Amino acid sequence: MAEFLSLHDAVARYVQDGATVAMEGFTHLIPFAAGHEVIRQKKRDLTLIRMTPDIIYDQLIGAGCAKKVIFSWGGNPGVGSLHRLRDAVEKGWPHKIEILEHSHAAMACAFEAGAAGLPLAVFRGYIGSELPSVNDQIKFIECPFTGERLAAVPSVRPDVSIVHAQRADRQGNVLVEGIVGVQKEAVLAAKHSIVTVEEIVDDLKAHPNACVIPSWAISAVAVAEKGALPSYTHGYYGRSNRFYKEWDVIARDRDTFTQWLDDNVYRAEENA
Amino acid sequence: MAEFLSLHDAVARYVQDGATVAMEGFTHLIPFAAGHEVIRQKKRDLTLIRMTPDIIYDQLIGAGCAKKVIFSWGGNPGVGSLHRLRDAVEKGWPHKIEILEHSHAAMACAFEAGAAGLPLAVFRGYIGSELPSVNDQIKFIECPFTGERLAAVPSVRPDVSIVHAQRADRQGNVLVEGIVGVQKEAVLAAKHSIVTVEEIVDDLKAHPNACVIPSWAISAVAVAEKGALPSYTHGYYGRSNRFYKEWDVIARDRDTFTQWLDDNVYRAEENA
Amino acid sequence: MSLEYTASEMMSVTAARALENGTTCFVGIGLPSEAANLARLTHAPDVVLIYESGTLQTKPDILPLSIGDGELCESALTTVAVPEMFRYWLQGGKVNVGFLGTAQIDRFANLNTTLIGDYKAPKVRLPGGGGAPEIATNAGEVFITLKHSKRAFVKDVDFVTTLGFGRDGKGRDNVPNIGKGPTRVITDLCVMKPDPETKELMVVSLHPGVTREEVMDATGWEVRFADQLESTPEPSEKELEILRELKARTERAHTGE
Amino acid sequence: MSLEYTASEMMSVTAARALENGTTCFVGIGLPSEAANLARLTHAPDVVLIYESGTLQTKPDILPLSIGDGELCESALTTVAVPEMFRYWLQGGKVNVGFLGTAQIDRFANLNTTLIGDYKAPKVRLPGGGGAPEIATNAGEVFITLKHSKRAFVKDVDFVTTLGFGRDGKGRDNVPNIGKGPTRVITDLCVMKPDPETKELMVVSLHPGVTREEVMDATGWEVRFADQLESTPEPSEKELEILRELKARTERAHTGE
Repeated sequence: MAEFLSLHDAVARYVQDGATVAMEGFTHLIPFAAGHEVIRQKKRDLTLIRMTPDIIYDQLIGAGCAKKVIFSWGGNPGVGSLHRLRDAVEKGWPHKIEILEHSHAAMACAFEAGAAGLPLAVFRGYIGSELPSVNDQIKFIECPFTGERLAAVPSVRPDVSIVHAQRADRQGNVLVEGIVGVQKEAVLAAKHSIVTVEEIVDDLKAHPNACVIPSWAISAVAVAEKGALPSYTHGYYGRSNRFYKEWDVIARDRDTFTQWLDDNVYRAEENA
Repeated sequence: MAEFLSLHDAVARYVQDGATVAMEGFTHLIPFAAGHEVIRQKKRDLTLIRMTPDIIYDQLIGAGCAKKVIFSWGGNPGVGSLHRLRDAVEKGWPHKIEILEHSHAAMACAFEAGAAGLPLAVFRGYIGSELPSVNDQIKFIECPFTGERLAAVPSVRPDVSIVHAQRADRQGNVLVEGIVGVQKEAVLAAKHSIVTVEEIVDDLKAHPNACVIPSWAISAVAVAEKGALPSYTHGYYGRSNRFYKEWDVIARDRDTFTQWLDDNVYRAEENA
Repeated sequence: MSLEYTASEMMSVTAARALENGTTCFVGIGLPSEAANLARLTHAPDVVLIYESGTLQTKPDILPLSIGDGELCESALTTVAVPEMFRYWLQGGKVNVGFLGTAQIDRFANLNTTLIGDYKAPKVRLPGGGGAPEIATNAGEVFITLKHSKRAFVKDVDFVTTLGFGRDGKGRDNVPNIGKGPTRVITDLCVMKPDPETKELMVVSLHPGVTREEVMDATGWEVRFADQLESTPEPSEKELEILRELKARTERAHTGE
Repeated sequence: MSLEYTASEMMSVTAARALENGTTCFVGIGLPSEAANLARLTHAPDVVLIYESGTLQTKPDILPLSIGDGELCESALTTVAVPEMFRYWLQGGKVNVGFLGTAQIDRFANLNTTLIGDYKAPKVRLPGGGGAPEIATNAGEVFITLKHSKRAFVKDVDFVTTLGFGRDGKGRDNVPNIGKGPTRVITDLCVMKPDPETKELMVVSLHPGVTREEVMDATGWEVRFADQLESTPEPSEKELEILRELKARTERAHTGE
């Protein structure tokens, strides 16, 4: 059964220095509040996994939390580069980070395989791509029935996955709705999981085949109202496309970024 | 785009003698009306695939439509044996049929792999089971990352899949709700597909993550009101558990069965 | 105590008691389903029941006749596709206990639901494996419940559909990512557990009024009894009442259309 | 005709026209998304648009800024999980056309969205592969649209993120279960198609007012022109009007909160 914890306590308990962490959300439902809590608690040497590391991972990287990033598309969606990611990769600020990159299909299958308890994902991929030459975790197997050569990647099995969702009921069962991404897979694949939600309700009011993650498959549920902003929560609030555009300016410069972090993340703790 | 056809025309066009056919429905939404149409049209030498061949396959086998059955659990759920299946396997009536049997996990993964366009499914299965000794389609592969031995089976890719669903909209998009089984996978894995529905509506009224099969992934949609009886359609009518129990008596004896078939399937054509 | 109850009721109550509150249980149809729901309605209100039809955390008011009755979906937390059920929930390691029935079981708790006789020319063709082969290996542990008889309890099953501990008792040794396997077998006569060393099933508890001879007569091998043989506690009045109501509700529902 | 339009508009309209009505198109964000939605709002009302965020058959009223804007889900037939999107819908062979943008493209239509320079010490780190590597191989065929420049159109890409026809033009030969690959590239200057034999991209159509020299100057290899070089038809008034309205609606929506 999921335990109801404050976001502070959930992050303190489950995100250890050196851990492999997946904060998921495919544009939608990105767990910004939880990411900021990880920054505030100055977690270090994290291996950050995420299909689309957007500005939350840019912030974590710039804040010095990351040792390694495993990803398949690292940009500010519709805007451009992740300047903090680039600065770390290209110039080693605040320190050098390792990257391991995949395609979306590979990572989506790797999350699926992780949720399915398998050590590997098999798919038809990476044909003609040079990514296998820079990622030694991409291998190929031969189908024993047809002889076809298929790609294989290790499944994703994070120490802890963190996702945001619409709501939980009082037992800690969680409803995810809209663009569900790989969030359920991330939770099921992980040793521990934290789900932040907009609210706790008496009844999820879910339809028969809704994406509901049962309480007993989650470690901790924490309320984080507007916890996905500047990303969005379907049915609650929209995406701040404006902030995503502004981020391009904020993140371009180390000082502006550091100032922003001070004002909006570190100092937010004092008000919490 | 799916074509709207009568059930007669859909079966006549897409179910060829000798075809590999998957009629799916995991207890719920079993396409009985379509199965009866296949019997009436005297299709022969079919390879019938289905996780849980229950009494619709018993009827098809007894009527002489089947050459081979690929399955993972062949019984009358909660009641007992499929007497027509047993009579064919044990005594060759009306003719000998071949069987190829799997476990549910294997077939569920094989349908998934078929929908995913893969030649094989990889899963952790058949450990210690003697099924691999009687099914040469079960192989084992070694994970290139961990060395773990995992089971592999060929994906399911039927010539035609037939499923029943709640409703279609006027474009032929189909909503499946409740116990969805492997129906979507069966449709996506097949070269052709027939979906029977209770009704055609203006608006599916589906929630954002509903199990909707788009029109362009279906060959034909046919209206078959109460098309799942004696199975059931969530939201429309319940399961006739009584008929499932009665079937045990009907199917036990060749003559009773033949009479039932005449009265309830062959003659039903005349009334159609 | 002088409660009246049948051997079947004794079996169901004992099987139900095996399930601890809060356990996540992958439920087979028939006797396991009866026991699991009785557990839920008595001492284990928070037991989580999963059926292979895709129904997660279901709370049926009546026992399902089939593994996919509408009742299971309507009372479930949510219902997932069958591939997801086997991949994420069973193989993904979310199931503590797999609760199975069987047609045949042998001394190493291997299960046969495939056929009696020879595979090429079966005397009796049974329904087949269904979910059992992977439930038995992917669940944390396995409970088995069935009626005791010499036809069912054989020295060696005709066919190992589903692994207990293999034909030599070593079938799980050194296999990675495998569950503990059958940890108890509950019948209408007794409770059996595998010997920690040899994995051969032995009787650990006799139901009230049952003799060793009765068990030996109903078992197809020279069955051993634990040194500390226990007497299975009787059903309580409340358990019997709830079980009987459940079965009566079920009977009423299933004889209607 | 003396309509006023920009080179960008010419590119979008030409890219849109490439999509036939009824096509199922896996849409990349940015220029492909603009073109695909313009197609849907003009000559191809039944084009089916799929975005990798899981949104199936979506009909956004404004162009999404990201691949997962709420608008895409709200106007979709249904939204599936991302693993399903890549497994069932893309790899499962349901996509006729993959519509991609890119940072770099070479003469064999290989795409680079990984980096400029050396992998270990990149000059510019780009976002990475995303969905493109498997869209390009699993879709029936691939359309590519991007602005023409010498930086983008290079003889050999620094890194093959996504297969066009390989570094020698033979990258798809004898590969089972692979799509046709890039069949056209639409830029702000021209339309290119692979030579049927060598697979090298050649110019098949020049946009109105564009000279061969302009294309040559903006292309990083000695680009060839088809013998039957065509002139791309101009945008219609209606296409321009619909495109401009779409972009204005989008701009208004994205500058709000």
